[in-house]
Amino acid sequence: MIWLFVIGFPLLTCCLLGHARTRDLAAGPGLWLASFPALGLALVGGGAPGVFPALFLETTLHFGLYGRFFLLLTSMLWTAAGLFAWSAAQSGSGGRDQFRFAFFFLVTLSGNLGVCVAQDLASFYVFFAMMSFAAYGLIIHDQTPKALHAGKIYLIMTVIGEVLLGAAFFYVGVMADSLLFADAAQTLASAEAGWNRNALVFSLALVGFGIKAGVLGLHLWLPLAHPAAPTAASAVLSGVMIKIGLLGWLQLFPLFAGQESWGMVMAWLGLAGAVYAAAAGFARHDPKTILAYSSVSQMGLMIMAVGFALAVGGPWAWDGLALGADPLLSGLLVFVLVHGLAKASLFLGVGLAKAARWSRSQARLILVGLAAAGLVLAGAPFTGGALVKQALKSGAGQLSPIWSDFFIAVLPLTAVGTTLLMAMFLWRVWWSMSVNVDLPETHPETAQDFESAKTGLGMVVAWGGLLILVLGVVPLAFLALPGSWLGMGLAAEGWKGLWDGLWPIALGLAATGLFLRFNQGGPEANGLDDLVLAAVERNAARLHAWWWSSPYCEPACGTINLVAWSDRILQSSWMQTVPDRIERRLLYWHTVGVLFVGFVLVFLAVTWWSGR
Amino acid sequence: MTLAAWMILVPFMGGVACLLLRGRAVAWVGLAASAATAWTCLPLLRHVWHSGPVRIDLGGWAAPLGIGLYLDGLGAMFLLLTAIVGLLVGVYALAFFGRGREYARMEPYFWPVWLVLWGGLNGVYLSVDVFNVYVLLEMVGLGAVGLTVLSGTNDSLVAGLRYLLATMFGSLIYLLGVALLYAQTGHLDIFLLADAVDGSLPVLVAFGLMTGGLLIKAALLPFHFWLPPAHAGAPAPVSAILSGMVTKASFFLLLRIWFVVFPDVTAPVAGQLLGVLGAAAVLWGSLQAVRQTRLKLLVAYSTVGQLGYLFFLFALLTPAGGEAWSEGWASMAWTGTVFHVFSHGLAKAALFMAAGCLVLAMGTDELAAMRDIAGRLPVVTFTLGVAGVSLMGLPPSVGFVAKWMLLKASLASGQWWWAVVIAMGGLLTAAYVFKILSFTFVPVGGHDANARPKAGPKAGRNVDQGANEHQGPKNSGVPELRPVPALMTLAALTLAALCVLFGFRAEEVIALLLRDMGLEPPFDAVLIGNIGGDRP
Amino acid sequence: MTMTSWLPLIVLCSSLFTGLIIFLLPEERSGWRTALNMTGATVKVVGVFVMAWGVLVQGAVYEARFTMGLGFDFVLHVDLLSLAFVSLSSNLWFLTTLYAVGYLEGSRNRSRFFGFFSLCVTASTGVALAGNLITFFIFYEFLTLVTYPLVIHQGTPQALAAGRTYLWYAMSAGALLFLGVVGLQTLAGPFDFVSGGVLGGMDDVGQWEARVIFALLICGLAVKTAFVPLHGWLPAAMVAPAPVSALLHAVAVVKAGAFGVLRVVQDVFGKDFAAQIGVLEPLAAVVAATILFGSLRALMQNELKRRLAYSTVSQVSYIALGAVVLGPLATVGGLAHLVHQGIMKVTLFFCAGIFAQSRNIHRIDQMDGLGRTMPVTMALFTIAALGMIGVPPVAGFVSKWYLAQGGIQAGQDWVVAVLVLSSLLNAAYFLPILHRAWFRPCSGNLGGPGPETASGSCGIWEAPWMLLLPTLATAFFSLAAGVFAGWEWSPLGVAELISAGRGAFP
Amino acid sequence: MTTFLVYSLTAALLAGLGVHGLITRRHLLRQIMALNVIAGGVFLLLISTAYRNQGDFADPVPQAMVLTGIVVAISSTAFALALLRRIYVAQGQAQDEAQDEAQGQAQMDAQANDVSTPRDESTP
Repeated sequence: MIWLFVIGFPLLTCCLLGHARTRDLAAGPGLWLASFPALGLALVGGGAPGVFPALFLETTLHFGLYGRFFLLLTSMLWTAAGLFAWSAAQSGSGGRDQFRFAFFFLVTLSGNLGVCVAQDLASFYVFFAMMSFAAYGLIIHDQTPKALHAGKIYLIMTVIGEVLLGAAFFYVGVMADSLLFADAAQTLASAEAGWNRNALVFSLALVGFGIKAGVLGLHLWLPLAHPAAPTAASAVLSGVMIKIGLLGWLQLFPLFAGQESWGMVMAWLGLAGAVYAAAAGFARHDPKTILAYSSVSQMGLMIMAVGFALAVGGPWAWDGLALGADPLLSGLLVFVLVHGLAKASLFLGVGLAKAARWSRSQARLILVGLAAAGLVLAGAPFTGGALVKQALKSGAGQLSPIWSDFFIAVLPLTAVGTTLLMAMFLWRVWWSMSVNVDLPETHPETAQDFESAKTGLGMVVAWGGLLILVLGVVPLAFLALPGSWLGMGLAAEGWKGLWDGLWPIALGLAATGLFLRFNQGGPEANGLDDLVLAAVERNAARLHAWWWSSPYCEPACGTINLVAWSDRILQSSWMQTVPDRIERRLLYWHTVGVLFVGFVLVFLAVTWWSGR
Repeated sequence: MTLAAWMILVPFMGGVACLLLRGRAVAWVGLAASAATAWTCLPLLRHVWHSGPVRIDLGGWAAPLGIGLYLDGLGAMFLLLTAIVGLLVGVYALAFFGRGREYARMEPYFWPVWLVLWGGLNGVYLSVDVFNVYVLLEMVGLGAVGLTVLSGTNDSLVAGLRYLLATMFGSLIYLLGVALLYAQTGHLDIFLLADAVDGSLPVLVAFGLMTGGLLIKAALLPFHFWLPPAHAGAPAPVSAILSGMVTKASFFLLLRIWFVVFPDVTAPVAGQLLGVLGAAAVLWGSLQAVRQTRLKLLVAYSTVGQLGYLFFLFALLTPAGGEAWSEGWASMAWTGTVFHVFSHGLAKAALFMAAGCLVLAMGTDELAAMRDIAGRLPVVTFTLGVAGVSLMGLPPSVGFVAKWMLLKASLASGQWWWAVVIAMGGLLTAAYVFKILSFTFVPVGGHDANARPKAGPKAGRNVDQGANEHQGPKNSGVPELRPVPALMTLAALTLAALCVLFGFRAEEVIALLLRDMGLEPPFDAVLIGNIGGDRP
Repeated sequence: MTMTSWLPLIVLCSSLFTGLIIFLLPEERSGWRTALNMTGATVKVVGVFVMAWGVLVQGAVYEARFTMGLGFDFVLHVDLLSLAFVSLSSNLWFLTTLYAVGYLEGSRNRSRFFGFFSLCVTASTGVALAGNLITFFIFYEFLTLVTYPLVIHQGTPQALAAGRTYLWYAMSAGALLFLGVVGLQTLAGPFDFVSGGVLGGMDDVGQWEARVIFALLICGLAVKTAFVPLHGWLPAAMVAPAPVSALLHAVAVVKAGAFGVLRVVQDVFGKDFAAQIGVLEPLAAVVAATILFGSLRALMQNELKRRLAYSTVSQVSYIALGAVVLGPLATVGGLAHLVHQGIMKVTLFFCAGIFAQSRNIHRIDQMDGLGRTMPVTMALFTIAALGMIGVPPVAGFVSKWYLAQGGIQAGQDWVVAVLVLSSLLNAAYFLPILHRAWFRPCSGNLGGPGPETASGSCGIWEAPWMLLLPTLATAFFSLAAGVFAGWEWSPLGVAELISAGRGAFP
Repeated sequence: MTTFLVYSLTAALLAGLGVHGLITRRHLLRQIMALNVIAGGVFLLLISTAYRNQGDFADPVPQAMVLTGIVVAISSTAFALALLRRIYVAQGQAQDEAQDEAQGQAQMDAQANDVSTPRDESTP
């Protein structure tokens, strides 16, 4: 029951919203208290798996391989985001409709927690959908035109993703004859080459989770939704929720089973996403948009890592896989952790920065904090980021030789991109803080709220806490577990490692400098994303218009209109006149008489004839 | 079993008694005679049920000279139908003619004529003598015409005279056939005739003439010219009598002629010919009914259509001559037809009686005037609905049983085309029944008289007319309905309810009907009663 | 007759007699009428509950059989399939009656309305309990008859035109069905429904005859099931009062058609035999077309009830999909959807009725900000709408899950494609409504002044409890049916039992 | 050519004549008369059957039948004439189908067929 309690606790909190008296409690401290049980569970450990046969389609809730880890991340980030949101609301900068916000916040949280521990397809799907759909309410919370547009795109893509994911799950469920992720992955592991159901499942799941995870081409909603959502929501969106797509892959796909083709597809997709997002994002003006692109870019790297894990045929049976046994997998998880914390702290930092007018020193402090988090992302030495890079490199090393060399060569370049994004981000934040322009797209009322806002302590605490975690967690872990590969990863390469970590950052900074030198204050250009999106929308509108004006849209289209038929017959001029005329004729004696005589004669004739 | 004779005598005596009386006593005596006749029917029915067909020779004179009476299951069914409808029509008429001066004037004429007619009907069902049948048919015909012209309006007089000429003509043609037959065989008793007929020309001509004459009286399609005006123009109880019972007498006789007297000379093609006419009647009559705008005319044309179903029997049973009788579907066809007679008799009488209630209440039988009848006269509308259901052949009703049997028979015998006609006829029937019903639902308030119906369908057009009319001067006051006596409504409702109830008790009817005919039981079901009473 | 044969009759008659007595009640005795209605409904629910307990727990066989003397018996038989349907109809009758009492407060001709309402439920109960095709047909036609007065209840020209459309379709179909039933009986003799089909075991049924009869039967059922070229009556029938629409869509008419398709395919022909004579593929094509086309049409409607109607067209075919797809999981999905669709759609119509009744809102573009003024109603609407899309954890996703898996199981992958497309379309026509209601500001531009509320007011104004309570119950059921789908006696659980063949006719 | 044949042929002729009259004449009185002609034919045939078997005595049954038939025919005719009179009094003419014309339902048809019945023919 503990499992259900943990997942359901936010929903219970949510129920408090229904009553006027308890409402403020739920929409206030409830936001950050709601994830406490989950945090506790992730830290303490859950015990026996919870099997609930009556719930959904036989629900199994447990940590599994990754659950505890994701639950930890989720609960931490949501606690921080809840704290931030509460504090923002307290200080009046939370925007309007805090009860609605709280509702969607809590429901999304519940779904997110559930996804982390769901061990079977059905419940995973349920929680996944709960999370995805409720997040819509968060994204469009501010109700600016931009937010609504972002919400629309998000909703459409989410629905498509959900449906495709559902299809993938349907297939897996039948193929494995079980709804457990473990069985599903085992079934997929025995895949043969060529286009078959396994391939279908792969592609469906790739797209289905890919929309959530921001695979290149499916990431269109991300740069729109993250800036539009309230800060706390952006933090969890970018910090945790997009990682759930990753979790799905990890759970569903047979890792280390040597599915090289699919692995390479994912690796390439990831790499392309990482490069593209860096290129597309750095010139943006809204810092949150840059962060969103950075998320896409970082997710690209994680996807690449998943691709590696898929492609590599491990020496161990996959069910013997344990956390920490393989540097690639563990590195990926650390990546998730580091990126989640760092990105959340970056978003919260932006929110903090925008929340009020800061004095110059305070602004500097914020900026330093943001820069530190940025550095972690960029993989500066002795941070989690460096560790991640190391792990990725080792993962690439396990590939077949051609691929391995290529990826190892390319990997540092992604760090350049990340640095570029981060540096541009910092610049934009600094600029916005110093120039102090109101963000044009905020709702006027929201902007007014901002005007009168004070900064809450909770916002600072939330941000600071996350920052500390980002900076401190990996070195701490290194200190705590010197013997693990963590330690080896950080320590083994020495000065060369330091150099490897530093030169991409330097390169990135140089690129930033160059860009700003030549293009400072230039207008924000539409990126490829916007163009694609605009084209799609235009065509959709055209299709819509065509459809509405087409004959297929007429009410009678597609029906066999019996009434119209009958009317056509009964109202026809023939029917109006002829039967009457005939009937009138039939009323005459002579007509009837002739018919009668004729009838008798015919009757006699046939009787006579057949009697012969 | 002199009871059989009483079946004829009781109504006759009642009629004579009615002639001698004055005032409301006529009605009460008439009703008492009706009840007595219906009551007499019961022991007779029980007798036939228990010990098979009855044959009596009046006065002890045997066949060639005396007048013989014969009652088998088939005749018993017709007697029963007449008794039920007759009694309820009597009840209805008691209330109907009690209303106002115009109706009260007819009362002293109605009862004697009706009772004599009833006696004639019973006689037709009981008689075995083809000439006596002629006399009785004439009696029925004269009575029917007398009832038709009861209201004395110009239209009804013209319709009545036309009816009289038609029925006289039919009878004379029939008599011509009888004369030929007698000239050839020297017999009048149907059973003696059955043994005596051969394939000679005079016999065939006699057969053709008798069939033709009876068809005119039975109003099969091209010969229905007298029916709609007569049925529509008569007062309600009379229409019920004419439509529910009188047309059935000629049909009954046709059955006797075809399947008792001439079974050996009937040609399959001739049977098909009747079937085709029946099919045409079904389609044409129903189509005409759909096109009517007056309630009583609609119901009258519906009679033309419904009578058509009866003639499928001739097509179904003649193909293999005598052999067809041993097939399972022969008995299905029989029961289907008899059930249809029942269904139509009960339902049509109920419809006419309900229509009478409406005419009484509204003062007109225009369909367009029937606004919000469903709200103001719910029981009458309900009666219309239930009777309509039976006509359509929808469950649960006796009409459904009839259609079920007819369909099965036509499919089982391989003559599937009748099945198609039956299905289409059902649709057309639904069209006119629901045409009536939909008018009853138009609200009086006309709260959206301005709203145009979307399509321009017929019902829409009619509704539109109603709406336009409504916008006119009538808008201020909805015409008040005159009160309808509860007894009338109740009688109609009872008939309608019987339509439903008979649908559930088919087994006994089948048993009664079939065992006297030497037909195979159509199903494995165990038939009730002792099968195989002695046949004469 | 023992209790086991009385009980189906009691369940049937609880609404029949109620209806007949209500006809006789004067218009103004609304208290009596309500009491009578609720008594009848309670008796029915209790009766069904007892039967369910008997069948599921004790393995009892409830059967009432009367010889008609026409070559067939009138059979009421309780198996699991009928149990599922009858419990749906009895429970929803209870709730819908409650709702209708509130909805029609003070309107005219209520005796007539409730009388036919009860008869309608009688007919659908009969359809559910029918133990053979002929009994089924009898009640099926009875259903047509008693629904007609409900459709034209308001007597407006639109209502009359709708009634006429309904009749044309239903009657034509009835004629075909009649031919089919008679033909089948002529071919195969009388038989009861048998799980797994009857015809497969008969040698003397030729393939072509079987095909023709299958076509006749399915065409006859297609109108009520609203298969695509024959669905025209359903949106037209939307002019009826909301409880009627709810009843039409969720319990009675459409369901009866879908139920009939299930019976014909599974219990008369048997899936295997039907597949063997090759009639399932055309039917499957029709079903798939209906699912997609219904959704597409729904997308084009601006009137709320019409959109819901087209949604029904689409959703009901899921049930038929369960019948035509060979995999046993699909059967389970179809059966579960029979119940799921019922409770979800009834919720939607209840809500639409509340909107129309209390705020005079009929069109979707009038629904801006409705979530603020009627939060509870709108929340219930949302639950049901999400369920229709198939968003978990509302019931709809369970049926889709099983249907798709069944399709995959049988190697009919197109089922997945159809479901995917249909879900997308469902989302496309339901989500904008939800967006409008919840996220747009209240425009105050309502369809007109509601009966008891000032026009343009954006204050919270909820419906009276008589309307809200049934809606709440059905929404709760639809949520619970999804959340507790794995429970043994949930709709899904029962569907699995049925599919496994337990409780089939002995 | 036997006597019987002569009688029966005459009877047939009479009946045929009657039928022709009935269906071509539009005046009601003539139609009634035509029916009586048919009746005459039928009775002729019936009475002729009395000697058909060349026996010593005439068969009494046909005679009884003819007597009964005549009674029936007379009463029917009387009834018809009474009705006719009422109709004439009521509408001033005695044509059934003229009714249609007056209502304008069948002018075209009627004109085509109305040659044989002059309108001014009066009734008793």
